[in-house]
Amino acid sequence: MRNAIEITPQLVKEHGLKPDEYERFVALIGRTPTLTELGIVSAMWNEHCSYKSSRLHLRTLPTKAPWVIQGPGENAGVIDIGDGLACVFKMESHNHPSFIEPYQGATTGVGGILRDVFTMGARPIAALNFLRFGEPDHPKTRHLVSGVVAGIGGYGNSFGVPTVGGGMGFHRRYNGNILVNAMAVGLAKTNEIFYAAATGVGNPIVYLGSKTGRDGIHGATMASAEFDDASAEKRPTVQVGDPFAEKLLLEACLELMQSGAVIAIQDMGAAGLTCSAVEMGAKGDLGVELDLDRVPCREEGMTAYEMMLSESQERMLMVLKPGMEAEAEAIFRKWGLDFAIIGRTTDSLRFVVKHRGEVMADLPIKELGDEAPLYDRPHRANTYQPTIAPESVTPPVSNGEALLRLVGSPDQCSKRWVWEQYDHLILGNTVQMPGGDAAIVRVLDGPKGLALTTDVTPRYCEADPVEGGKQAVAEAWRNITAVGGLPLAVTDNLNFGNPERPEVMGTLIGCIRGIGEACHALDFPVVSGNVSLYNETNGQGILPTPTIGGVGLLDDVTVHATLAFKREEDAVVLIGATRGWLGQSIYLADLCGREEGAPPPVDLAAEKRNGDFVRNLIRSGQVDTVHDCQDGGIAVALAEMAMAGGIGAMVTAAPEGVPLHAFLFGEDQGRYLLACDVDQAADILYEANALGIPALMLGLTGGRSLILPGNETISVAQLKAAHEAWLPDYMAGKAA
Amino acid sequence: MKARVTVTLKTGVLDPQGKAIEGALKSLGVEGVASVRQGKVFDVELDTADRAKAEEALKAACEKLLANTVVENYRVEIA
Amino acid sequence: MKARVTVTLKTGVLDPQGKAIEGALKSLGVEGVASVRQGKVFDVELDTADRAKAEEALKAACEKLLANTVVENYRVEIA
Amino acid sequence: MKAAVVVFPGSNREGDVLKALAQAGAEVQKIWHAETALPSGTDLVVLPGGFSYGDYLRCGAIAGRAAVMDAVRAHASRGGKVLGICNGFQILCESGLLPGILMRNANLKFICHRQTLRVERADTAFTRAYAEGQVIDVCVAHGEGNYTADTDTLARIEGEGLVAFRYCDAQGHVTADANRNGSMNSIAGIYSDSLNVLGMMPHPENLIDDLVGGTDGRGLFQSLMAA
Ligand SMILES: Nc1ncnc2c1ncn2[C@@H]1O[C@H](COP(=O)(O)OP(=O)(O)O)[C@@H](O)[C@H]1O
Ligand SMILES: [Mg+2]
Repeated sequence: MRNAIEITPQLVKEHGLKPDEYERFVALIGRTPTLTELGIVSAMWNEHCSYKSSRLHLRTLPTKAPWVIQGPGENAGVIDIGDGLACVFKMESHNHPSFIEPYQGATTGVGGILRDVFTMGARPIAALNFLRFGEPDHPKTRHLVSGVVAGIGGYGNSFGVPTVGGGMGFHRRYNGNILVNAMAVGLAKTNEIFYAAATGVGNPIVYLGSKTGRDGIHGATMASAEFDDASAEKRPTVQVGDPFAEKLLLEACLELMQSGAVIAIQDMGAAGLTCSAVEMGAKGDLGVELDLDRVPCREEGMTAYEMMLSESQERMLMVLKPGMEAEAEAIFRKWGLDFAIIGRTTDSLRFVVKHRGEVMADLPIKELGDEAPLYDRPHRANTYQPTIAPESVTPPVSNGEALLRLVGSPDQCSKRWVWEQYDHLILGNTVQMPGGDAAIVRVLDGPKGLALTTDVTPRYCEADPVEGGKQAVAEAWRNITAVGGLPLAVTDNLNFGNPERPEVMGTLIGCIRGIGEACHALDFPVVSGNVSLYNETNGQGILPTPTIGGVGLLDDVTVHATLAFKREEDAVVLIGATRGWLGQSIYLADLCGREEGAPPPVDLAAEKRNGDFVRNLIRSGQVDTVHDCQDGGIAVALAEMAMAGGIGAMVTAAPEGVPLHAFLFGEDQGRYLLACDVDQAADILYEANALGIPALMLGLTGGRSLILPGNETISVAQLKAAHEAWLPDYMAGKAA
Repeated sequence: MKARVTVTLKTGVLDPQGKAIEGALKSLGVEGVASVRQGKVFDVELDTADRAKAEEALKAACEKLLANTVVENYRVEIA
Repeated sequence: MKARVTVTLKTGVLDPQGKAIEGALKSLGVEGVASVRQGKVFDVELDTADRAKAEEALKAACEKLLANTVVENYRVEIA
Repeated sequence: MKAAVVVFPGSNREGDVLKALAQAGAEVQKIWHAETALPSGTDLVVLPGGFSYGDYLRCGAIAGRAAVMDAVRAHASRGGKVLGICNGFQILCESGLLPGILMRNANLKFICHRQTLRVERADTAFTRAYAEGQVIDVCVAHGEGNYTADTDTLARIEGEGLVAFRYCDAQGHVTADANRNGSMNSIAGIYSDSLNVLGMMPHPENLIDDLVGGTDGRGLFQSLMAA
């Protein structure tokens, strides 16, 4: 092999490899690598593909349950939902690209996760997203919000999948690193799921989809590099999404899978051809030989290095049954997509790349993955914050005023401006659209339904990683429960700063521990996920943000709950214990300007007990109106139920021993608000009592106002005005 | 004063629209078209007579809004 | 052979994009822009050396596809 | 009734309209854009919603010139019924089967929301199951639904009563607020001169189910069955 270019330490550095990592590679292959080989290993061994900082800790997550068909390790997780159907889902981040070019960064993020799902043989039926931006008055924020939201819609709407849920928030710690986490959910037959592992020696390896250009070269490396002010220079790596091509790719792939020609399939995501080809070979204990002269290229004179690292979108790699090439090609031509046989599987366990008759790379295929660096990075448990006594927090002049400010604040305000740009109704199965606790999507023609949600409370994770990790899982579980769903499994997207800093690593480990404990206790295994590290600019890291995407099942989708008050004179019942926990609450942060104290602890046993109780009430048809209490506590939850239903409520109960503002705005976990007729409520209180579940009758629905204890009256119309106004006004340029 | 701003994709950046148009022209039997890349034009009326001011305004418009300089180039012509 | 096709809205046809851009430029503090109208450009590569053929092909392309002649005008320039 | 739903590359609401047609009792069939003939005995041709050819160049422009459109034109000129929904409406305008064009929404954003429409006339093959002036609930999901036509065309459409639906508020008042995409005269759908071709931006096919928003959309498909 020729070394056209000398491999200097500088070049190694530019590839994001640490000197010892490079030494490890040289030792592994016993010679100096070619430039192409250096490119390949830099892609395989970077954080994004190798999980070198997180792998060790991810192993501790519970990933098994009788209904789990495929856990972490494939393109997406797969769970059994009965009737021979499987739900296939995963969440993935596109944070760094979206900061550099918000529209294209978001589109390609959505495109990538949709591909992960249909690569497994599933037809996408829903998409969700979880977004975090810098402070509203940061000069970049508006531009980033409008670009990211337009991009998510632009891709999903054209592809034809309903975007049914997500989350969005603002915080100064995201000023230099926004978060764009996209989740896709698909349906497949349990006996028709496709995997990445190649089988059979000498089988054709086929390239499908769009042509290869110089897009995103070093994208994978960029996604693992900390920003500095020169990052703007990384711009030429921006990839452009083509939802039209993806839609054709979806239809062509599913048609081809039906034909029985597909042995293995892998989408070309981060570090495109390199990662996909190596994964297919390594997982199947086979070698792979590629002839790059056959790769469909969009641009003249592309080098082997460029082809191997290109992140052009809407591309797939498949291993086909020999003899079925012609049939497969016909299907792809019909959909107007490229199809080329670019290599074959071998028994050599080597990854061989040829270009213009020359061998450009010849590497041991399994070691590229298995021998990737694995770090147990030094970590420091962060210093825990003291518990804040409710009495020590000054009450507002007026609870009504405080509530009005909270429902109209950037984080609590209505996100209608966002989800109206997403087609959330296509496919005609959206039973609960954005704005509920969890989205509900009917499965085919029913009777089943899926409950979907994405959650995490970064300020909790910052204050106490373990409790914060637990809370993220508990909140997802609670949101699914609140609509009547049985939580089945999660995908997680761990967004953190620079893992080479012990306090960041400590936070990551703490969150993973909390997630693991909660998933274990709630029987809510992790089946897929993604890690995004180095979300840090000039030494300032983001808030730790382990986003949890939860999936639950409704056996009869017609039996579910929504949060809107539906009738006057309904009793409003609170389930769960209230200590008036104000530490790290929205009240303390937004109204007192104090991001302080320990976050509310999560009692997983109580979570489960309270949630199972509420779910049974919904499933047995006793209640149809449920909302969980989270940011802003009981008060904000009540306001949301009133605004959604256009019906007010009068809250008379105010328990002994808890200051009123702490009772109203405290963020104690494991709580739900229910509304049902008064006789029903009596039974529910009785049942709860018998089971030792804290339950309290708060008051009655009715009228056009929310009346808080102490006769503070605030009209639903006023709440709604404040709630709906902030985001459109902000995006229209009004000062934050 | 009148001006025209032309915004085109940087070379190498994927142009899905251009690709779709090429395909459509072929199937419509239009011969001889090898490739198409799509861009935007903006015909701008300026309410200043001062050329320098105008150029400055247009440059600002391009940088701030009309062009996405991450993937696009722009050109300003003042009539 | 290279050519550029420019497609613009007929005068009188209202242009929501142009209007919105005018507004956006004002709010971005770009001074002196009275009006904006948005159009499209197509940079076309032709695989013929014959000018006449090229013009013919491009005219066909515009009439058949590139311009909606109900609301748009087009102009062809061959480099 | 035999309905043929045309599938273009990038169509994505064909499944939704097939469901609505089947629910109304129609005999449905999908046909690929490359076909040059319609299935024999086709009563209704449907151009479904979606992003045909990615909506690149202009919405519906490329699909409007697809092989199958000659057959659709012939069908229409024979008096056969044609229904274009959303992208289908855009295709009908681009192919010359209906006048005018659909421009970017006034706010330049894709908008997806529930919307009330006023049924302008109930004496056509598409609306006989509704009452004139009836307010129906449908869903809207488009980035380019801003109906635009030159003054003469607009005058003619209005004069000849070819407006099928207008955006209105819940009480049936045609207000500026209810006209979110900025369409001229709040036009949500129009008929061809002989009333056998209907193009509309909103999606009646997504309101056929009590569990998912309601059933106001059914009337359109039931009307076609009665035809
Ligand atoms: N935080 C995590 N928790 C569980 N599984 C994870 C996590 N991060 C990554 N994984 C799993 O590791 C595998 C590789 O992840 P990723 O590189 O994001 O997939 P892809 O290459 O399809 O984008 C996937 O199966 C993913 O589900
Ligand atoms: Mg993948």
